Amino acid sequence: MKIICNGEQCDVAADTLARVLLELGYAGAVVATAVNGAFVPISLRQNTPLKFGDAVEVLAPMQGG
Amino acid sequence: MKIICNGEQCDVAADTLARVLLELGYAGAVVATAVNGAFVPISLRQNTPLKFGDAVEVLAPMQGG
Amino acid sequence: MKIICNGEQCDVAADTLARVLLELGYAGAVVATAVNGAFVPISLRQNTPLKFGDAVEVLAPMQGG
Amino acid sequence: MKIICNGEQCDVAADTLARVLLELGYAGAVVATAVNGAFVPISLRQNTPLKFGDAVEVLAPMQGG
Amino acid sequence: MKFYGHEPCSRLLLGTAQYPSPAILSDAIKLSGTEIVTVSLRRESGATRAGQGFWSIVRDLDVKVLPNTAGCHSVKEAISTAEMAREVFQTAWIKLEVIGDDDTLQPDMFATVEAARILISEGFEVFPYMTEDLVVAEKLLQAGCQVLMPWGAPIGSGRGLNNVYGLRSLRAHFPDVPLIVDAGIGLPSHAAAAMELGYDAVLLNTAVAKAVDPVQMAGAFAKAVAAGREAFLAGPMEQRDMAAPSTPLIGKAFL
Amino acid sequence: MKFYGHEPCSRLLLGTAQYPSPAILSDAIKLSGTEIVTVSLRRESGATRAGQGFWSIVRDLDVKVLPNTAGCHSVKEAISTAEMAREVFQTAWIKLEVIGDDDTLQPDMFATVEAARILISEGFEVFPYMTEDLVVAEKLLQAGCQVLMPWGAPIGSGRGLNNVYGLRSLRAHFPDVPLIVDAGIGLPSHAAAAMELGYDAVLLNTAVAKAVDPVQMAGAFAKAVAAGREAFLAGPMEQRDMAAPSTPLIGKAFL
Amino acid sequence: MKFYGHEPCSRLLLGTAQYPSPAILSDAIKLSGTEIVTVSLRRESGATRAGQGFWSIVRDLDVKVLPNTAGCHSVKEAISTAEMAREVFQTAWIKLEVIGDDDTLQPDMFATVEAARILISEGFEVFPYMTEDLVVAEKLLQAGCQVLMPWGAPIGSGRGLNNVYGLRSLRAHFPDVPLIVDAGIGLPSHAAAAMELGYDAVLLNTAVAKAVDPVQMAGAFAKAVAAGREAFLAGPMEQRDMAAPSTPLIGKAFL
Amino acid sequence: MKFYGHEPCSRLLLGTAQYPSPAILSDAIKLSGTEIVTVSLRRESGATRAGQGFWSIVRDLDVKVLPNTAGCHSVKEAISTAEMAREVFQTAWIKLEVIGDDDTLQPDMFATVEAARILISEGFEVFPYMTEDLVVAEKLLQAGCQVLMPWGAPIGSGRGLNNVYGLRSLRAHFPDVPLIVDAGIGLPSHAAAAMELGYDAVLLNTAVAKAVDPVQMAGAFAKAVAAGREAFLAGPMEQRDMAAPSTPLIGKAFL
Repeated sequence: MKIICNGEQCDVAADTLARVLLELGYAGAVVATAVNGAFVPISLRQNTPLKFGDAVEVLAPMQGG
Repeated sequence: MKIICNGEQCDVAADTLARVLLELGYAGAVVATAVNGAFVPISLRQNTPLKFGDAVEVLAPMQGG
Repeated sequence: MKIICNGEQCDVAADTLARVLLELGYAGAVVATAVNGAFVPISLRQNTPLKFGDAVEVLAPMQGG
Repeated sequence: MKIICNGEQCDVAADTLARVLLELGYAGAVVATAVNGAFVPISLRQNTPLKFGDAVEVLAPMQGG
Repeated sequence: MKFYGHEPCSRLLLGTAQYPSPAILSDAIKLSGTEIVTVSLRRESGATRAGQGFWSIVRDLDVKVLPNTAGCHSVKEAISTAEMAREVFQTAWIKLEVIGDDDTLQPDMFATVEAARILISEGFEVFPYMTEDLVVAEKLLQAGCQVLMPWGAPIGSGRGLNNVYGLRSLRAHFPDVPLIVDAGIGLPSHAAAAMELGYDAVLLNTAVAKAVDPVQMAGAFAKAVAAGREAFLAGPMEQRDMAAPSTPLIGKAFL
Repeated sequence: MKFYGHEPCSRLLLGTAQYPSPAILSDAIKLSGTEIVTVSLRRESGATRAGQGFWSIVRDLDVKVLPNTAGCHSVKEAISTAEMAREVFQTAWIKLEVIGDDDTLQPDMFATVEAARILISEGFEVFPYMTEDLVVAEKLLQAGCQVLMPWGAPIGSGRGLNNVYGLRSLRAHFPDVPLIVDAGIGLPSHAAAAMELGYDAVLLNTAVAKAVDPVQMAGAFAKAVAAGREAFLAGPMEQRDMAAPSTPLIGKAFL
Repeated sequence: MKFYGHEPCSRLLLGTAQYPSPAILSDAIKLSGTEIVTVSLRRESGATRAGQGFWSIVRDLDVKVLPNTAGCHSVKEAISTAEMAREVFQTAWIKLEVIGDDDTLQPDMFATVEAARILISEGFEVFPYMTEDLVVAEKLLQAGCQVLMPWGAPIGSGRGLNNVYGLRSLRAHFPDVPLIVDAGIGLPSHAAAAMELGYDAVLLNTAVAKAVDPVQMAGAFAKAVAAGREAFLAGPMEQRDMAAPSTPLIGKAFL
Repeated sequence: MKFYGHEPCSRLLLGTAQYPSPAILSDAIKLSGTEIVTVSLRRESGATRAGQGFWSIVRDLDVKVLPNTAGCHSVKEAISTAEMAREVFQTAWIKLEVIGDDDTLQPDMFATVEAARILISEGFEVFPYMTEDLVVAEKLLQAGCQVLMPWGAPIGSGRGLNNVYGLRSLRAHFPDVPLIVDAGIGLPSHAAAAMELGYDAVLLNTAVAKAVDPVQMAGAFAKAVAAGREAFLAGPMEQRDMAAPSTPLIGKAFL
């Protein structure tokens, strides 16, 4: 299924946020997620289905001023 | 009838804004008026009744920065 | 005779400051003169002999701040 | 004998700088001396006679910026 | 430069307050060549009718008046004041001032933007007194303001330009908007500096009215504003860190 | 204010160097109303005789000339140059400049004081270019100088007044001596500020000559100098830390 | 001084961006004695997982982290970013930054106040990046902010304190509110000056990270901030216009 | 950096005058880590012998003393004072101060240069108090001075650095000469700024002695001087006119 992850097209097999994260290599990573601009806490990733064209953001700690 | 004009108590006989202005010595004066905080244009003074306790403001041009 | 005029070598026939000025094209020019670093006023140009190697400065009005 | 010490008149019995210093209470004090505006080093105090009206300066360490 | 279609020759706007006498006020305004003066509305006594006298003096000056909402602390106050001013002074112009702090007389930009929106919808031509905030400027323009009046320093302080960097940024961001430095100017050199930054005009009051000789000071400011404007147009030299001889070195004599 | 008995109307003195063309030089001087211009002496070629043309242009301006000793690094050089200038320009006036450092063109005050003594003994009327040093000022006055010309900033830098405190002190110490801020001025606001400090005049060159439009800039400086002078005479308001409403609070409506 | 109940010993807060290497970042933070550092959230690649490495470095520093909403231009963006930051960094602290202009990175105070209200209602402890606007400050406090962070100058400009007067007014109006000068600091003397004004702390990044030797510069800023704070507490002398001999005149010899 | 062969660790020199008490003087000096203090010579009374007590306090501090010629107005006075100081304090060091004006305590550079020549010929190691004049500096070096001490502002004024441009030029012209900013410093940020300009040390007195808490202020200055020095060595960032995001834009989420 085609979704957008961090601004880039990607084709994923999984259909929940949690599984997509695993599929895309985020296993065990300290990241926060948003779907279509709205924050999705860890607790809801399991039950957050993804559908064609959803925009997923996966963010991690980075340098900041 | 007791009203408040420019912050001071005054006792007037007249009961419309237009007549009160005459009574209080504003005949022919270049002034703008407000009743209870709302602007009353010249055109409406005639038909603006005043009742006990109304707060009338009569303002004229003054120095300004 | 070789002298230095305004920093440049030049060979002149005349042997007084006044004549050298004429020879070098300063006839009628508004200029002030110095020989070997010392001011020579107009009144003395006639009687100021020049010898080999003398340094003559011929200055005129110029832009200044 | 009347001399001036640190700007004030004083009457002293002694007639050398060294003895005058003792007489005026500077025994053992860390001070530098001048007579009539000229520095007199310790080594010369003994042999520095004072005469009527001499101006003696006796200076010690003080706060400074 | 036009203020809502009006194009004055003079780029100096003056307030009418605090002068030693009406005569001095008139002379100062005349000598300054000012074509726009600020005025206010205050309570008139039916007995003394002081305002009537002041008004006839101003009318005789034959200048455009820019009524202000000085002293207003709320949107409602400012709007009622503006409405009354429009009737009395027969002009759609209003210098919108909504004060947010009494020590610095800093404007409340939230209230000012809101009041500007309402007044413009009522047909007013608003001259908003503002800080040098770029975002506020954008909002006032969106609200329909066609002139902006950032402060130089607090009203009556005479400190000049407290935030030159901020004023320069504002000018750079809105090259085509008429910008007037309003308030805080204390000396002609301050006014000239504002104009050299590219501001379109300067509005002041205390620096002239409270001078020992207000009339002469009015003339001084008129010249300074013109000087700053002409310097801006003439294209100033670049500032340098090192010296550069003005008199040519070439041709220097050896003496 | 008199410079050795001469009392000009204009308090702006201009240099004649670095203009794009003789025509622009003339127009700038004329528009500025300047009555005193600085000139120098340089080597003349018998072939081209360039100086003769320049001189006729300056003569046509019908202004007083103040010859300088620009570029001189020694007392001897300065004196010979002054003597030659006096003959050529037919004036006892000399702007005495003895440079001590080439990066800042800072004057050598030791050499300047010595040269001033000698020149004055020879009958010159000396305009010494100096730093803001109070002791140097005292020595120059003792030497017989009747005018002092402290720098604002290095020649040609356009930085304005580098040491306002020093210039203010100098003015305060010598209230009756004609003081001219010479060099470093970059903008009309700088010139106005110098005059507001109580200086008697301003001398500049690069800021006008190197402007994109020198003529217009000359006019701008003329206005700024007059503005600063008038402000000084008019007695400016006191600067305040807090705001003070210009529009009266009393009589404000309750709306 | 407490930031939402937390009382650091060090009054210097540092950003973590732009350092030449992670090692230099760590050394700079350690040497500075900083106890609070700012961080951000950025897109993580499942392949490189760069953020994971950065995060472990920061965790090893054993300091409190203050996540920012840098680069956000809308309330919505800022809020989503804050929510994500809270989960990742396990802290209610958020440095709220809503940019209104890209050249100066000036904050949009309208959006910042609105976002602050929402975030505080969601339980965040907000550190708002703001201008020196007094009315904005009041609104942020009413919204529930317990710390304010006015800018010194635009982010990364290193210009120091552009509006000292404005910063002094802000301090005077809110004597009991923790105030941090955030952004624009370029030199330790700037940081010391901010603390001398009575500010509670200073937050900076570029001035340390972009120094030739960031570690040494971090140490320099730590000392300067402490110096400025101690000077504020020690009660500085009054500035004077005239000189006053430090060495006593009394008792001076006559030589 | 060496002062006539002596290399102190601390770059802060302190005066010993105007402290509330000897105990506070001692504590301030100790806390500051200062290794060089200035002292003077004044008339001693045979009765009270006040100077003896002061001297024992200073000796106990175990620091180097730099005697001054404060208050001297002539070469002769300064030389006699220096000679007396050398005997009393057993040091060849002398802070040469020849005052030329009493309102600003500006040094007389003519007399100072002359006195320096004589004193150096007598074997003194001279620390001349001077203006920022480049030519004077050159003459003092030629006279044999190995340290220069330009003023920041008039003694006791606490104004900081009146002429930053002049001080920067002086530093640039004499990169290898030990330069100490002496006098005028009022706040630690002033001292830090002087060190950031590349000055080797700072000498002050009033700013510490007249603080409400001199001991704490002494510590503040010690930190500020170290901070400024480290910043100079660490190579500060370039100041910019526009903002530059510290937090990376790349990788910013779309929310």
